[in-house]
Amino acid sequence: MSSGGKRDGIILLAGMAVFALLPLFVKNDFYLDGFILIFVWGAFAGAWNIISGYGGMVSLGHNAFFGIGAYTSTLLFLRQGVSPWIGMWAGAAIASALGIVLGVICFRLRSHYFALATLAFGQVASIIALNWRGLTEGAEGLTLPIRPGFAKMIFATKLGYVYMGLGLLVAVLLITYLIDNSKLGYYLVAFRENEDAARALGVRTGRVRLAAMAISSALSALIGSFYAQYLLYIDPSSVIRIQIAVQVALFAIVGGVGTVFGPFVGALIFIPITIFLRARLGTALPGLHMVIYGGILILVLFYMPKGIYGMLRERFFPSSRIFK
Amino acid sequence: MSSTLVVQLVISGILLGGIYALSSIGLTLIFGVMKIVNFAHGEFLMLAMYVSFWLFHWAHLDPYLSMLISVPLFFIIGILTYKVFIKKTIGAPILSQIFVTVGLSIIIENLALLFWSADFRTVSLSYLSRPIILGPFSGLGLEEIIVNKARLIAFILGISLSIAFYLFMRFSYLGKVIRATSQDRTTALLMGINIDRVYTISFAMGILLVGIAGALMIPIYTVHPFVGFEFVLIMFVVVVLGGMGSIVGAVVAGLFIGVVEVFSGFFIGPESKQAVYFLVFIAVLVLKPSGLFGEKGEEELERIEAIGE
Amino acid sequence: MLEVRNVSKWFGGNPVLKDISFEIHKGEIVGLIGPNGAGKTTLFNVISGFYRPKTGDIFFQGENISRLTPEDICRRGLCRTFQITKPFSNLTVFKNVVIGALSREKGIREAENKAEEILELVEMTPKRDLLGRSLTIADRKRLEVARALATSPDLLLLDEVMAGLNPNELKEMIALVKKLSQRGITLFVIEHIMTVIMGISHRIIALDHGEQICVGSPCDVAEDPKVLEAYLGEDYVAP
Amino acid sequence: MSLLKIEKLNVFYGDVQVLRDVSLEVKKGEVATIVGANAAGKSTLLRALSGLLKKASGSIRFNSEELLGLPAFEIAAKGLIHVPEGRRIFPLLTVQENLEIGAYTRRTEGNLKKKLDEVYAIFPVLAEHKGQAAGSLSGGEQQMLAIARGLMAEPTLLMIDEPSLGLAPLLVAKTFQVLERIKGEDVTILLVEQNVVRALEFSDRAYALENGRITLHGTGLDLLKDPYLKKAYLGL
Amino acid sequence: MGKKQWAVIFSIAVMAVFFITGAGHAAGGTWRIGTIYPLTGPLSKNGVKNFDGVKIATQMINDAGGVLGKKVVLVSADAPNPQAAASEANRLITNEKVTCIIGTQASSLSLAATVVAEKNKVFYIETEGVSGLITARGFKYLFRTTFSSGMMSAQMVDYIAKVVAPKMGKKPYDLKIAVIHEDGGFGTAISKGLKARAEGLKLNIVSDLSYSAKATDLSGLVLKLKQVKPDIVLAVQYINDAILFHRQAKELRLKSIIMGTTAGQGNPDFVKALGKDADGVIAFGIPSEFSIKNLSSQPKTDAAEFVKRYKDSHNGAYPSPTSFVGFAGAWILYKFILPRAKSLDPEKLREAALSLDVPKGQGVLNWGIKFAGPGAKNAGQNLRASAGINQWQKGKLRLIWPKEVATADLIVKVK
Repeated sequence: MSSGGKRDGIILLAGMAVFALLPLFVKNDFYLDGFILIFVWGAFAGAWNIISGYGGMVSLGHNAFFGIGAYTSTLLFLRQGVSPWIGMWAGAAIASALGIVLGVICFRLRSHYFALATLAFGQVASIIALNWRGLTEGAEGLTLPIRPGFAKMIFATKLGYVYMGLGLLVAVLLITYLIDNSKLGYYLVAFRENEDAARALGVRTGRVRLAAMAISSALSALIGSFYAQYLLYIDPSSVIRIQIAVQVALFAIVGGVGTVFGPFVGALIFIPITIFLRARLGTALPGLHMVIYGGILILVLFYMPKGIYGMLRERFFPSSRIFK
Repeated sequence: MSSTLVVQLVISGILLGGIYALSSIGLTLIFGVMKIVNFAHGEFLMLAMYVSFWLFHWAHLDPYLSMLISVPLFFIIGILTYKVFIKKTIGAPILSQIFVTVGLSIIIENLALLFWSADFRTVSLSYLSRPIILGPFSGLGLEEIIVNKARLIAFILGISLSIAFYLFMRFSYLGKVIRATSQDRTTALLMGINIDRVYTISFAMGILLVGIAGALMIPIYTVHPFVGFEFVLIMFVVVVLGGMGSIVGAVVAGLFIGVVEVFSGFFIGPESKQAVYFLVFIAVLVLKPSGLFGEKGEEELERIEAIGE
Repeated sequence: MLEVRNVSKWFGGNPVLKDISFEIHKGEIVGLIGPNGAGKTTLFNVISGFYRPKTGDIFFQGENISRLTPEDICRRGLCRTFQITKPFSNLTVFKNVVIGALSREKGIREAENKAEEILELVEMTPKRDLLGRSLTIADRKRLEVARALATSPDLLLLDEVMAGLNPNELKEMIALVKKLSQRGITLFVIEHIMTVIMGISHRIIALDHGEQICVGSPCDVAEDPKVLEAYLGEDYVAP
Repeated sequence: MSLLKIEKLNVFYGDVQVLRDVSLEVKKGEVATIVGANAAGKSTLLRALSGLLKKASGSIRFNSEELLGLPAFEIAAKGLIHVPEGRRIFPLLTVQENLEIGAYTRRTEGNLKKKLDEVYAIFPVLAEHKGQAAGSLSGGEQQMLAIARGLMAEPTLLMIDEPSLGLAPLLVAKTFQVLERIKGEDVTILLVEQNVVRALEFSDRAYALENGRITLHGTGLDLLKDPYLKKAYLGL
Repeated sequence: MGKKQWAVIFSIAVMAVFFITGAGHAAGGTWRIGTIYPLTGPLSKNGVKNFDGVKIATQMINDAGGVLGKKVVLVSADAPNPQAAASEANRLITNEKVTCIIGTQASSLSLAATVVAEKNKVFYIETEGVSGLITARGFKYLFRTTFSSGMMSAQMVDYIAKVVAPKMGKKPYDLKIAVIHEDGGFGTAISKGLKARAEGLKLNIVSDLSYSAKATDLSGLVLKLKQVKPDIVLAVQYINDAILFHRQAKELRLKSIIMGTTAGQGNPDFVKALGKDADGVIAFGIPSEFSIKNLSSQPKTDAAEFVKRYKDSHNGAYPSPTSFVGFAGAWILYKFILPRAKSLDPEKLREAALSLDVPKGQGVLNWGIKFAGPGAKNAGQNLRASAGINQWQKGKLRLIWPKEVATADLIVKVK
């Protein structure tokens, strides 16, 4: 362990304690809602980061996986009475199967082409969700009854959602951390950095990215399921629209792609800004908050290509085993 | 099913395809020369439609004449956009390239919302309101065929513009310089070509082309801040199918997608026509990454360069 | 150990390898020489699976590998380095080597131990935390070798690992190559610097314009008129 | 007086130093050659001279004018033309279009035609294929095209990187014939070549580059006779 | 880390602090009422107009001295998508301490925002979202002032059977009726109601097609319709696609009577785009301008005042139907519910709302007010809101039904 190991461990524990305990003292539902959104989007951005950051394959179709998760668990619950705790795994399974299919078809494509293909994939998913009315009710959407119950993953208070969201976030961070320290992670990065060299060293390129895609899409679906339980109402525009794919990438980029904590930091910084910008400017000058939002994105891309977390890490924790 | 109907479907499809081709040439030029996918291209189209709309609204300027103003205006907008935003992304990692233009599209879209509200605005020209009726051609067993004037004008001007542009790229010295730069920028630099200037001009021309498209489209479509998004995905499809960077390819692919869209709207159902062309799009990307109509694919060129290294 | 049988390879309409056949035996150091553009690197690419031969077959330890992918060939014990070095630029030297080791080792811990060992062997331990992109040419070459070594190869293809080194670095690299040979690794080496290649190889294969013009001991090859002509031009008269 | 005078040139690729304190000069009308093993830094030197590599220190004076720090296209406009290694023709442009692009810095209507005629006279094989896509030419023809394209710019100094690379002996001989023909007059040539004997016999001045440093210099024949060179590069 | 990087971080931090600390509360002595509308994003086209209606109603009530002597202050929020709707509802309730919210215009936003309100027991007025789902959930604090999709579609189909068919000289079940709709929440909900009612009346639906409102071409759809030659096309569309559809339908000579909704065909922009071709097109939904003249006295004055103020603030433009319902929703709150409840306590507001019993024509527009009670299938629905039927005649949108407030008669020209 590097010399700063102890210090880093303490910082991490302190950070975790803040996020675990702070919600207990926040009595304001609006702020708790902010926590939930940060956790959900942080986790989702982390899931996206596995294939797009570590794997270097920029996906603009993750809205499809998110939506599949939301729809699968909700439909299983509404139609078959299956608890979302089980339904979410069904969603994850479907999403990862689709992710693998998408990977098999599209991984041979390079950079822009892959991004465009996934964009089209996300669009097709959203068109299906709109038009397969027998299954999804189309644009009318599906409403979950507000009858709190642990088995239904519907909590009476926000705190339940906060901790469930935190749990998902921690799970994603942990999985990312483990990937970062595993064969898979090494291979993904090797592949991203130089494909020929990786192959010459025996990295089975196809499998590596497929595995990352499967994990990434399954996690996205799990988060989608949880999000549906939180919104209690889903329709294609709320869980599968293309802006979701753009937004999740945006959080990861602002935080720092290809790092364990970057995507979460991106959500942590950007969600409050979004919420407050919208609250302060949304009605007086409609559109201005989105202009600022787009401006921040471009500034970060120009001046901090490694993202905010990526840059801070290089400055303060260059060889930390914890802050990856 | 009558043959009249088939002919009518084909004509509608080709006219629609003309619009798609027209709006996509600028995008394919920008990609071909600097290998950047401009996700904000739809928003520039939206701006162009607004410019023609406001000129019509305030100065009663015919949209077709408003091109005289749009052309220089969008050329300048193109130059400024290149200098401020695009230049920094040349050679940057793929993520920055994509998301700088995504950020730009968010900004433009919402500036339009801020200044012009979400209202839908249209231009109606009385001389376009009656369609052209062809036929009936009793000899061919065809009844009347109906052709929309505004779409026909957009189609004719669009196709002529594409041809003119193609000839420009093929035969003018500047066109040759642009093509040379797109094939090998390092060597172009060694020939004394100022790459930055070529990029500036190419980007500005791409934006200028979409400026013209906006003027031709305002008599057909309503304009609102989100109209760009309705077109940009189709533009991507057209540009990829045409073989990214190929002008001829974009025109052929535009027509192809127009016909596919109208036919699938008729035979499969209007709700799924988008899904149809997205699936065609993915299939082509995977099976023939150089595009259906590309002469030589982008991917192939990259490989040539790699071997040359 | 390695047998190349009647291999040819074309690019577009041009042949770049024509009917190449040779064998490499266990424990040998075999040199591959020829002027620039003779097809040496192409031959390496064909053997290591990056290109498929147009005709002919390649056998490694009795198995036909001419249709296998590079990753599978590597896992069978045949690894190569690149002439234009391809470090994982944003990773440390150590991680670069760990990635190589992972193809044979079970877990990260084992691979890390292996990597430490290899770095010691190639004398790069002090540079373990430098990023791939910040290395000098000599270190990049060394890293190429280290990474390839980490895959525990039986046969190692070295593509110009000595080019661009200064005399001191050259000496170290030669020592390293000899050390590897002593450890039982069979070596197939592309090299431009004649003194070096002549000095270390047991046998030499010479290519020119995709054709195998000569195979033999270093002395035989150096005397061969075809080789002299290929290198020095047709009207060069041997002194 | 020197047409090109380089003093204490240091060049970096990223953090890596490739050239160290390189000093050399080329006089008007000469042929100068740089020899050296692969990766010794020969191509790097040419790339630095033509402004492709920005991380450099020292001095490059061409016609007494400092070039270091100028963008590549301005250097080309001053008449210092680089024919890159591996030919790097524009594969999808026709032969004639390639040549026209070559004249970029000197293009005027009349001039373009005149230069084309001149170049076609030197390279009749290019005139035969002028409407054909350059990518479809054979390797030797492509090399001719690359040199011809360089000549279109009316260079004061023509830098040619490995012109005989990958060419059959007959074509190598032909290439040198062409170089023989264009040298002198107004064109000074700086050659990087692996075909050491040929190149040195042909040069007025030669430098040996080893691991980023100049280790030998003199006339071409001096170098050819130098036992150190033979040992290092010919293994004899 | 360079100076530029620090500058970016610093400016983001400053902005964050500025916005987080900036949330303030207005002084007491006012009625603080939250609003949630989509003011940005693709839904904003109608959201802004709906909100305009609310804003003008607020102005009017304040200029008239407020409610019970206290002025109304709006605390407004922007909800471009369902996620934002839920989040903004949370903000209004917990940060701004609002106990009464007016919103949300689009059904999908309403479904997301009202869940939050209901959980927090906050009184919620829905002014335009028509989806049947909104009131089907048995929420206690949710009240929809406008008609539901079911009510509207039923009226639409009944009108065809009772009025249009005889006028065309046909028996209702001889008519060939086609339904087309955009595939968003609005189109899906209304078209579902239409089909259900038509089936109930044994009408002949010959075609049922949906498409994306973002479509750039509808010629395939028109030609498909042309093949089945319907007498009537029921088109549930937004303005953008309505214009496209009508232009292409006219060009390709679709000879059916087209009946749309006020969200599409009833929009003032519709006539701007189509000119004379708009004539004869029927738009169901919110009653248009001429209802005012025949309204009973108070609603008439109110509506006339509203129209005047709207025109003054919008360059003389006539309010679009969606602004009318925005106005109506806020007006019901200000004039009927709040004065009875005398407090913004949700329980009191709720009691007041449930106790209202205003006969038709006496409330606002030509509506009455009577909310369905708890336990009803559509709890919280204003049962006395009614859709109107308008028709473009000589460039004006005239009201042709309900009869008692109509300003013109239906004109059927069979082409």
